Amino acid sequence: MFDRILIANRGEIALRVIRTAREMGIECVAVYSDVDDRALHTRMAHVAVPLGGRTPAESYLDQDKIIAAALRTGAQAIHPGYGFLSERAAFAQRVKDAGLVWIGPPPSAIDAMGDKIDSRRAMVKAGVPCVPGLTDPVDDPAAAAEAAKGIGFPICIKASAGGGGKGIRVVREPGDLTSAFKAASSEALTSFGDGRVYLERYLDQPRHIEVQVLFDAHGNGVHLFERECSIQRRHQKLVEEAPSVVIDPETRRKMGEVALRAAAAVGYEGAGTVEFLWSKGEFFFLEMNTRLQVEHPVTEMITGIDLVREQLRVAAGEPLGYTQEALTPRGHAIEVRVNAENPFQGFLPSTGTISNLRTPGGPWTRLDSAMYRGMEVGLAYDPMLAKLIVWGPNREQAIARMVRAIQETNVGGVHTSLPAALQVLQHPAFRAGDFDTHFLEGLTIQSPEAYEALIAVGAAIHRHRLAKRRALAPSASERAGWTARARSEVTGLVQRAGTQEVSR
Amino acid sequence: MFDRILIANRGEIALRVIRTAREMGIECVAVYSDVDDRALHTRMAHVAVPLGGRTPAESYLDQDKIIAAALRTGAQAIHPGYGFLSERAAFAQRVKDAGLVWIGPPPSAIDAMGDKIDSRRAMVKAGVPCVPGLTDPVDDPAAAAEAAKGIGFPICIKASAGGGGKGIRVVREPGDLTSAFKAASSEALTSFGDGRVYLERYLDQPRHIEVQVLFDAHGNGVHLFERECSIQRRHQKLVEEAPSVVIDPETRRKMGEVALRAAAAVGYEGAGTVEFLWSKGEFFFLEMNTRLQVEHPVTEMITGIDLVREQLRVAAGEPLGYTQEALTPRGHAIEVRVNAENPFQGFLPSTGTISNLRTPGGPWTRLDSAMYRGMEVGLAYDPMLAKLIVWGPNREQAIARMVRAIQETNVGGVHTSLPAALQVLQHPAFRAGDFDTHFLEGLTIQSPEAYEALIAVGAAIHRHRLAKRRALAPSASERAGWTARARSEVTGLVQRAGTQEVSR
Amino acid sequence: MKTFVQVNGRTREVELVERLGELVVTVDGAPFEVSYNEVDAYGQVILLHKGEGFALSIEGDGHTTAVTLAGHRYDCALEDERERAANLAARAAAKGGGPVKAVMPGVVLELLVQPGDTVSEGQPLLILEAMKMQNEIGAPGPGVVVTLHVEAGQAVAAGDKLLTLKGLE
Amino acid sequence: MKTFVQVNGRTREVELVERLGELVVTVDGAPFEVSYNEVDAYGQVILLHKGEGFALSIEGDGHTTAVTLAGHRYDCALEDERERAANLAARAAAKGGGPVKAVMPGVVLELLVQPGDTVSEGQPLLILEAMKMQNEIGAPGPGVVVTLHVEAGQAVAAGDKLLTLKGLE
Repeated sequence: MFDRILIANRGEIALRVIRTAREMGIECVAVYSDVDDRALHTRMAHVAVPLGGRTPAESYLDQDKIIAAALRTGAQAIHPGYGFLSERAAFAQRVKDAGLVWIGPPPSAIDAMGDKIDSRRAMVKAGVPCVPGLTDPVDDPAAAAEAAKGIGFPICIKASAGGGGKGIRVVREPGDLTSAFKAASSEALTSFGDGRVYLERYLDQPRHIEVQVLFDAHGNGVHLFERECSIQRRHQKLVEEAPSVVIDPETRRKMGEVALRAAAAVGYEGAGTVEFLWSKGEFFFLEMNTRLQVEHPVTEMITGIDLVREQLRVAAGEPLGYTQEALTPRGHAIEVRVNAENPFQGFLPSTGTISNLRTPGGPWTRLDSAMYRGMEVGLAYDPMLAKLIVWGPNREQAIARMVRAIQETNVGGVHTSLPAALQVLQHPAFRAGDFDTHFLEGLTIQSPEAYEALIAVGAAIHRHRLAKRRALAPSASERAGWTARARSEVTGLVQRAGTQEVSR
Repeated sequence: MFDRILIANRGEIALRVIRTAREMGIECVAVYSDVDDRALHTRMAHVAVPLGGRTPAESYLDQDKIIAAALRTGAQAIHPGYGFLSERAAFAQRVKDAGLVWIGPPPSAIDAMGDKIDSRRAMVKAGVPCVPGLTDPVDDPAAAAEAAKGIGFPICIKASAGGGGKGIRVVREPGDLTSAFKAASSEALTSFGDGRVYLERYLDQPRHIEVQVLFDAHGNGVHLFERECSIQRRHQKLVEEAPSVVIDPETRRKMGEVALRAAAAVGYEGAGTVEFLWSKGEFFFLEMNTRLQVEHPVTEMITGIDLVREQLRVAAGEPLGYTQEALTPRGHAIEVRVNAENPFQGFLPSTGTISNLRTPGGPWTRLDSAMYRGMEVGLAYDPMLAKLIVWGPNREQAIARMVRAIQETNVGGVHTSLPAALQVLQHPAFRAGDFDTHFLEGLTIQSPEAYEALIAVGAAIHRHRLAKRRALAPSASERAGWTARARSEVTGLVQRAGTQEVSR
Repeated sequence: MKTFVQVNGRTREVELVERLGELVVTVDGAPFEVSYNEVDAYGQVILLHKGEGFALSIEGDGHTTAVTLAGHRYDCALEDERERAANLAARAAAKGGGPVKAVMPGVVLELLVQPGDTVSEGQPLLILEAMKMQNEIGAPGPGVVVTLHVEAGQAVAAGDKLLTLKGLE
Repeated sequence: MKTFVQVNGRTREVELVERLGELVVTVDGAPFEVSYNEVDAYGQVILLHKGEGFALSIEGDGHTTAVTLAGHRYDCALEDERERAANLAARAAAKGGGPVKAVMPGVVLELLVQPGDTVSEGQPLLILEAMKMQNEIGAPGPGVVVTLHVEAGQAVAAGDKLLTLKGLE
């Protein structure tokens, strides 16, 4: 096993890896940008190496700096976490060329799954069910219109080089095809420097269901059952759970087998996730994420398996040591993402300083968090601050426990996605298991009206106290500032445009 | 099921009950003393009723106030937690007489197990193995000396009316019997108003192993396997785990059956714990705790069963709904108690204000805590602030995880028992499973010398910074205060005298 | 003292009168039984109302205040009588127009309107990129574009003026 | 500036010299490579030493300071040169005697010695009850009991004088 590894990431996932590494007696090297010089991952690591810079490009995406840091600190392996460099085959190769161990799949596997079209071809060849459509890019609107006939509406236009949501356009009317084609193509060009797009059937009431797989370097592979991540907004997942309510044991077995076949087809090693779209009893291959997933904890909670430990073990060449038969899911787990965004204002990013922090606790309540009191939440990085995970013997109790845990939590200083999650968890349709990937977008997030009067009174008395502390009513300057603000401020309605960041 | 219950307790156990109740949709009434008017349990409850007073007697032990609060707030049942009124048969009876449900065993069962001698008689009758000795009190040193011959040394003198540690004297030499008898007897008199004592064999290398049982009101009972709590100091447990390393499946089955027999013999209902002393392969009945145990979470972690939920269910008359066969332990769980005491100074109580709080997180790490930033830790109540619980697939991984979790934790402002727990967890003998109830008392708690220089430098620079902030070296007054203090202060060596509080 | 508190778009008139050190509270004229207890100096408060306790976390400057209760966060806008008068006048004057400001820091990707354009409520005015997401900024109400204060590619801070609308007569 | 820091009963001489804003540190005369970075205003500090980072929590008034590192808590007693001189003189004068003080609040249950008694190190002087536990307070060193400052049943606060010992000649 390794003595020391470098973690090429930040935030909660860096902490996640550090925790398991510490438990295994492995020393950790953290890297950090200037923005993160006080971050928890720099404090919990044995060694913290400054990368400098304030942007991802200057820091967590700078391959030279990271490999140099690993070599200088005597790290034997690099764990990429998720996002950043985790799915860059070229980086994985450079790590290996530098004589270090890449804690992830072979570069070739990352490559094979990286390109939408190639991966789809490979999957079709491997007998993995894929969404009806073309794998070849269509050159122009006319060709698209022609192709559309064969596929049938609604149709989905996707960027060949794109990941997750970026560059996706859904077309329900033939009339909208041309404009959508142009938009998608130009967006693909700007986003990926590759304007190619392709068409496929758009599935109605689709559910996002993914299967966790785990392969060692000796040809052994197991799947750790499915996760459902249908509660998402513009391909950003908010609530994830395992198992899925719509998957029966037989389908679970089948999906698992398909997932293993998909991964085996690209010579996979390590932990990975095969994503499927499930619609009315059918499931189709969507893509494979060739790294650890944000929502991996729900799988850990129902299987009792520490996925990071398994990653480190197989990367070090150890055999899995168990077979599919040894694995049985137990109970139900749910994860909620705590993002710094304002669900009452179209999930706009929320920035500020975490002034107060009340974390949840008690039975089967897990918090994977990068938050600390005094932390400044800016716009430099992904808005995810933490993940709240609960386990229960069944879905109903897990939901009740998550509601309780969210109600205990208070993140002062910024808006978070928690109220949105709370509203989802309390929604009858969600509780009935009757939802799809559009569920969240159809929801208007609103705090319960019942307590408004109470809240108003609390706020008024709070203001009264503040004023008394200042020995008098708000000062003239403040008043001026405030009225001036009110006089001029006409906050624009805000809607997210059609582009999204890579789904995780 | 109940709509609303009152929790006649404080601290982490009040929170523990509130959490499960919330998850079950049951409203909670908290009660609190003047000391606790900001405590978390008052904030998480639906209703918080002030009892007034600053001592237990004036608040959490005041039966009239508590029953009145329950009736006034429309609570249908009372959960006593542990300690305080939880094992007062008379109070349980009063609760029932007031038309409320007592969330605990029948008063008769509490009574039957409350008196050392009576309970022992009952157990012997039920065929439960007990420690060799007399159940009848001995009147004077002479009689004791006579009786001792039949039992053999080492001998243990215990107060008939005492619980756990209080009033216990161990005699290894016949010569010491007389003085020990007098001491124990007089102490019993002052502590319980009952000077009767009895003799029994003192077991060498004893291990404290207890079995969790659960009975409904319909005659169904199951055991939830054992917990080992041998890491204790003067009968105060510090580290608890499940399962025990010394119990093989066959012994586990036997102990479970014996525990069920013991509980059935007193017509038990609800959750309870049968404590055994294990010595060299034999186990003997010690006592039964007729309420929820502090260390119940380790059982929850290996069984997946929420014991508080089960308490509420059976109290509401629901049948258990499962049999012994349905229960299988999974993995290994460890609990560490976070007490406000100074392990470097004989575990003396430590008081202060919790100035800074860093709580642990991550996979399979559970914190049941009553702590909050700004909390004042005084001497009014039990020193336990929180419990840290971890789960792992095996003991080795659970230990590593607990070490990691403790290292993440920082409770600023007071000393805690965590360094002692850390030292235990890192001790080769503990890791090898080779320990008994004397293990902790034989340990000298000391922070690792390796970091002393680093610590000294940190402290010196910190002082330097403080001085610079004050724009100059420590002010004359401070200096005077300090030197005066140093001049006069000769802190006495401190050792706990032979008396202890009731073991939990 | 009267305070107008806007929560979820609804405004309530909260009156606080201090009698013998006790706060007497009415909401929209109706008496509101409440006791307010500060837990700490960080905005942790216990409100007692009709025999129940509510643990609130309150942050803010007294004008824009966020209150968190049981996992929900409520943004409140508070005005006293003088402020309310001033603000009402101001809003009337703007006739639904006035500057449109950036609600978050970001970079202006594209301007979708020109000075002189008449826009309807919700019509996209420009695209602001922030947190790697593209956000359409829509018109708060019908109006005419008077001035553009930014150009494509320009970085803006939260609160910066993006453009100014004139309300329709 | 020299500081004498006592940790786990061992005293180290830490010298801090500020050169061009940089702290140059020596411990017992040997150079000690370290960089001290404050994370927040609550005593969270990162010490860099020999390429490794150590997250410390430091509390205290600069004289009595508690430092927590990886779950262990270290009580430190700090003195500068003047304080050390004064304190050494004081201790010498007391010849191991001086007042014995309560290290915690509690109630004196029983006095086990009388004025004039000669006591050996560790010999129980009195029993103090606190946190429902009875604690034997032992003699810090050999000496003669000069005065009793408390009587049985009396409540004492932490730091109160219990009795005074005179060191043996």
